[in-house]
Amino acid sequence: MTEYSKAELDEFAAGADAWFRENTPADPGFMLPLTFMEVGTDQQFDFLRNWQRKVYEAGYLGAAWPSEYGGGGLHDMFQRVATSAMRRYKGPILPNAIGLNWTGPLLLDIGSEAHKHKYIKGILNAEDIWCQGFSEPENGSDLGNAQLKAVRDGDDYVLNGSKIWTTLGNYAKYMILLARTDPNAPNKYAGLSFILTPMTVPGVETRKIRKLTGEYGFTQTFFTDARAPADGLMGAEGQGWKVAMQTLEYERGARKGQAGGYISKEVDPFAVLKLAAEARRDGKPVLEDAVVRDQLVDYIMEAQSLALNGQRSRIPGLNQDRPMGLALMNKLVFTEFAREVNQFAVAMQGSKSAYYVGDPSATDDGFWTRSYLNAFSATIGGGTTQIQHNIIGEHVLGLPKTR
Amino acid sequence: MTEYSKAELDEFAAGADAWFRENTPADPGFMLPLTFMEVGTDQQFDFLRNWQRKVYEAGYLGAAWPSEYGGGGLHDMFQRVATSAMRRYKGPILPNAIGLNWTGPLLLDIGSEAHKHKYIKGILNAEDIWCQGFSEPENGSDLGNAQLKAVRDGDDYVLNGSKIWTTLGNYAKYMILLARTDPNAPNKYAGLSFILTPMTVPGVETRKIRKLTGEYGFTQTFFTDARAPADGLMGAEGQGWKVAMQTLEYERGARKGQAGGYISKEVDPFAVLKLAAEARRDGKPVLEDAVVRDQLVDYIMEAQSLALNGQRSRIPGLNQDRPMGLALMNKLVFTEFAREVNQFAVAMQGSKSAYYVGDPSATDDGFWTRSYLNAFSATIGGGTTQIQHNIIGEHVLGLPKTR
Amino acid sequence: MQELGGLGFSEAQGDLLDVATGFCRDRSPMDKVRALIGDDLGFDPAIWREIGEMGWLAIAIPEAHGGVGLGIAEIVPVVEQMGRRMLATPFISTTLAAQALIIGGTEAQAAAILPKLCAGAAATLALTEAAGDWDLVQVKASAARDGDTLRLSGSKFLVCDAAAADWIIVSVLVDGAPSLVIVERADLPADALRREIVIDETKRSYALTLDRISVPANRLLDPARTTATLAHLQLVANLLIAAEMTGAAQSVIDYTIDYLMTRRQFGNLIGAFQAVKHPTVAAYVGYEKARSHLYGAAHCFNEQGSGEIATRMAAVQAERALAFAADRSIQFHGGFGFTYDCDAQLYRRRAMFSAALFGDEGYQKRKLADLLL
Amino acid sequence: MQELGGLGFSEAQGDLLDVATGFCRDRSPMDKVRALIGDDLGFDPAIWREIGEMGWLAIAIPEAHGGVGLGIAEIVPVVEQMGRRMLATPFISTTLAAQALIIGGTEAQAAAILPKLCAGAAATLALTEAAGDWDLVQVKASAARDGDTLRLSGSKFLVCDAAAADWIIVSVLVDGAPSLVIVERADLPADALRREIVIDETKRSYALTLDRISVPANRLLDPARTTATLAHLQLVANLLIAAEMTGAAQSVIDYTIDYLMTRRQFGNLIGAFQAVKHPTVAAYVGYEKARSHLYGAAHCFNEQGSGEIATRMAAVQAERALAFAADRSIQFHGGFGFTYDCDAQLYRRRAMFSAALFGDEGYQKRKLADLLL
Repeated sequence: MTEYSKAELDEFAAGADAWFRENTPADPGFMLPLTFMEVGTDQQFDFLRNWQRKVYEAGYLGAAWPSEYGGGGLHDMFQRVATSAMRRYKGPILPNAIGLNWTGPLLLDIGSEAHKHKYIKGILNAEDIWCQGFSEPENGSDLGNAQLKAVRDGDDYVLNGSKIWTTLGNYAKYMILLARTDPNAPNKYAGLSFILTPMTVPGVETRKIRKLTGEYGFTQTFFTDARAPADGLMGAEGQGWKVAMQTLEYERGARKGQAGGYISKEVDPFAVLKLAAEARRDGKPVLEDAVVRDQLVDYIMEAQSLALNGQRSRIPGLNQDRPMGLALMNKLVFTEFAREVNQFAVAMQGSKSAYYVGDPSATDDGFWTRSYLNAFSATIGGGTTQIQHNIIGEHVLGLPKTR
Repeated sequence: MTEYSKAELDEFAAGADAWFRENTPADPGFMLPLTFMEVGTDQQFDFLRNWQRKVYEAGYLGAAWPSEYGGGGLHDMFQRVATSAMRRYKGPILPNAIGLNWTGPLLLDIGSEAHKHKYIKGILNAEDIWCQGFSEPENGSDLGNAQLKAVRDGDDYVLNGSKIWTTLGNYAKYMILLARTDPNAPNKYAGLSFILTPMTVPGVETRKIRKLTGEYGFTQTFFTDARAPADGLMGAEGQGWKVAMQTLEYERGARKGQAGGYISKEVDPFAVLKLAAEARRDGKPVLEDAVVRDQLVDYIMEAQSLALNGQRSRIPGLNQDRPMGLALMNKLVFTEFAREVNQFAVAMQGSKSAYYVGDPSATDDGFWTRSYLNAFSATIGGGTTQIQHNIIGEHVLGLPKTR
Repeated sequence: MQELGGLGFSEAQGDLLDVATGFCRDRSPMDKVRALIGDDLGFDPAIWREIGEMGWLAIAIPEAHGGVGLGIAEIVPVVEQMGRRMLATPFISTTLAAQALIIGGTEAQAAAILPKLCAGAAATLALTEAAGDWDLVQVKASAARDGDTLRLSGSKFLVCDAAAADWIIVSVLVDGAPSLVIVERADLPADALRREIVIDETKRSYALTLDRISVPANRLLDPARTTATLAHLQLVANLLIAAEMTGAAQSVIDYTIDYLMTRRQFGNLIGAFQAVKHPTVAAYVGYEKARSHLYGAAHCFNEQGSGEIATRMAAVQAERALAFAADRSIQFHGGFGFTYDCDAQLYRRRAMFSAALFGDEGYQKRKLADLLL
Repeated sequence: MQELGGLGFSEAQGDLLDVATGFCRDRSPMDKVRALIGDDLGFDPAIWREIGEMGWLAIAIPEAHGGVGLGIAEIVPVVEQMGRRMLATPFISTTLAAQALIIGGTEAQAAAILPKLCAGAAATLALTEAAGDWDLVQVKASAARDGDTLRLSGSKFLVCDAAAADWIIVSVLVDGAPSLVIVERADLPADALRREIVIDETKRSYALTLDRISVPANRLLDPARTTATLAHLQLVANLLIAAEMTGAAQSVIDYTIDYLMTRRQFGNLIGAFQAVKHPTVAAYVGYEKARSHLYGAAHCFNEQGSGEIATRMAAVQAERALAFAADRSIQFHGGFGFTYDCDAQLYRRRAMFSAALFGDEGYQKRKLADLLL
């Protein structure tokens, strides 16, 4: 990373603060997604895509990525202060999550020159939306068992099979695909390859999947003799599992190099206070109920745990015994917290918790109930909470693998 | 079971009520065990043994066991009302637990005439204390892997090895022993036999084990060329696992036929009320704290769940879908409840929870803290809480075995 | 120390449980439940007619008014099985309206309406207001006397099955005091009812605008018994909703187990993994506790003190059991659990809706604390 | 919305953490911890001397009084490592007594005693009374003025390390107002101290009878600052006890993992079973949260408002983490866990004792509710 002076950083920080103060959009009048997994309508998508482009063009996204590919070429600290400013003014999320947080870092770490020139800028300006093709209908948690076939034919791979739970699948231009190139490999992992795959070629079809919220979200993607250029191969043939695992490390924050900004909102338990103050039981505000207050303290503490864990994870002197611990537990703690606090928020609404999105009597137009239901996308996707426990138990505590 | 008239039963019930009202002993001035696993001193043991004999001689123990072996020969309802009366007056526990609740029923179901004549009466009058020899130092949860050797020699089995966590081991006259008679059996289960073993013969030594409470409780039992008569074999050689599993079903209440009375006190959350009323925070009784009240409601509800589960388990019409469910979950629910409510009771004591048994400042002479620590004997012994979940999941819900 | 009730099971309960178990299973397979989600009325009138013909609506109505003269206890197994199969009907609403008339109605009102309810007519209650308070005496809607006429004003919410009901019993302030008044379907202006969008899509509830509704003064239930009636209704409602949730808890657990026995990951049925198996056991244990509390509450429902305690405990445990079992069912179904097609969401939504109507776990526990401590 | 503090880590904290980590590990292996259980004094005077020589007692004492002039934040890593290895010393007691003198003492008292504490003398506080209330201004013990003499009466409890202390700072009512007074070892009648039987056998605490103790009036700390001093002491005590519990939580988790990696059942290391693995992960996550709160609280300890909030959160999370980790450690050690020889019980007992001294989780959370909501 390039060197910098405190003065430069301070000036940059001041600029970022001013920019986000002025440019963070007001409430657009329709519900904005809390996470990139909740983008359900074109209206939401277009709004967020424009927002990401604006942030990038202002120089506050990818600030620490190499300038020759479209980044800002600055020290990582610059991006960090920009992200803080974005958070300070509660800006909307950035939609191109898979591009910014895992495809981008992966390409910069192990991609070819050609890859970097071709893809990085489109990731940053949201021109090229990326999606991830790991899970299959029969293999959700068991990624290593992926069966989608990729057969080499000239300069292409011919793809047949299906991927599921594809976030932004209906908007994506590219997919990072885990495919089986060798059905006869000595073990299931050795038969896998990792391919950068265009979504806009013949033979690729996406079908929207209806979520438990009643809305449409991610898709199932069907490949029928679809052709992906072989130069999209990451790592060698048969190294797909290794590349996929590296990708998941970016996703879990166990590897750095993300473009910056954020792809999901932090849960704010103080917002639940408002509900508790409004709802009434036996004529009194629920907030006066000592039991409710006690639970609110738990949630505020948990939010603070996440914030402090994040700050401590950047202090090597306080991470000597199990250096990866804080990074690897973040997904588990954050996603379960989101589920619980939204569930609690629903309960705060008294009889109004009977209502759902669209009813004039619904509190915050059903925001909390929908958020609770949506929260499962994160406790299930990206490695279920149960898988996260295995990962921490095995990779951090060194406990034996569960057979 | 013999027939009876309501009048007979009512008269018997009245007699039992009167007897327990008159004969239930007052506080002896030393702490009485809450469960048979907590008998730690000769003073406690002698007191409880006398109590059991008295109850038996009055006709309120083993009332439904066959009269030819020493039982009362009455319908099961008679024992049930006797036990209710014992509970009503909060009588001490009966110490010969393994005899009354599992060895006795086992002998009556599959024992020989000789076995019944030899053992049943001594079980009831507490003359012959029984202990259980299943667990071994290297095989706690994994009973099927028991390694203690039993080699047939003439009319005896010669025993070598060791058993551990033997409750009442230092008072027992007999042990129900799970031993390996065939080291070369096709599988680990087929090599096991179940033997009624005298504890008072040469080559049997017991060593007291110090509990986490600091007191001495159960023992480890060492067998060195000890001889057990071969006529003590239950079932055929190699059927030990089957017999042991049947024994555990009596222990878990999944099979009936117990002598009656009770071997552990019910947890009474209302007793915790007293603590909460006494302890003070910021000058106010803790009982006025809404959070504490909310927790107390949970514990009272849980105690009521246990009581109602017990009553419902005797109503076939309310147990049609999973008939064994209530019986098999009782141990799990009861033992975890005991641990939790005692832990909560400790927390109710404010700064006095720093004290332990023997300190003049200790609340109830440290009863609650000791009870919390002792509670682990039941969440660990007799199949740990984790094993209980497997049992319910596999035997009641039909879920696949965990490998 | 507060005396707690025991558990019993009457022969009538047993018979009704047997019949209801089969009937609800046969009439309400899940594909039918899902089909009715799109139906505006929300239930199948033919099945509702059958229920009337079987006399289930008459169970707890006095013989004097054409009923069977049994108690709430005998209704519990019926509602439990309806909840188990998510069989949608105005049964609970109608039963509550009948109870309002039995406890709080005049002889004339009871004689006029109860026989029709026995015969299969539907009715409901309108007690909830905008503040969303579960304390039923917190009433703002009112009825002004105008000679022999009562002119109603204000609004009611979460009026279940109102579109199917011939009678709606509404709580209003009359001369400043909470009162109950009978509104007939014919009294409703065209736009008085607005269907609400609720989290449980298998349920139907409506907002009711009282303005421009006038009824004769003899529609008032006995003013002297309003408070007692409202207290009674809250307990009956909580007991029946607990029954419905307990039945649903059993189903969602069975539904989850089916999946755990068919879905494979890492070469094993996922039910073999303790991380899935043990919480499923916990859900099952919670359900069995709920069922014990339910039938305990049914048994001692009419006893002073212990009846209310048992009922509130049953409501607490039923909500816990269903909410937890359904929440874990979504999780353990993995990606499929996150889809609308997975039934787990139906049960989770049911738990949220049920808890909202007459008091959730937290509310019941606060009441219990005052009753027990 | 209430502002919450952040987390920082000073160079001095880092250096002290490194040194303390090695020192406590070397000086306090578990066999030594167990050996000291049988020792009446309860700690090794030689190690206490070393600690004095290393200047740890001087860390937070002003340079004017012979100290290093750092803050409470720099003491935290030291106490954390002491707790991790269960290294028994009067370090916390002495630190608290020093804080009492720094915040509430007269210049003369500070000048007389603080340099000796820097040099390795021990002192302690006597604040707890029979009622067991954590509100330190609830004082019943008293001191009556008799000319230039104060005649003390009443009793104090849970006076930690009193037998080793040269000074005991006692809270008493003087003229009806809570005050702090310094009692010297020489002031104590022979039988003034009674060793208490406490759940944590590695700790030493005493009941102190104040009757027949008289001290000169100049032993009173500045009366104007009593309330502020007691408030400060409660926070410092909670922070240091949180540090001790957090360190202990780390150890008991490591201790459990060792067992899960060696014990086999059903042909597997028991650590491979999710029923054991996942709760162990939960314990570990709880510990890491506790450590984040601990160093967060250390960082902003002196800030108005956020300092108290962070300290109480650290105390809550540390108790939770240690109590849960130790409780599960007993359970997962199976039969061995139920024996006195298994170290799990030492940690569980530590959690109970630590929570009892200056306020348990429930107490802290009630304070937090008022601070946050």
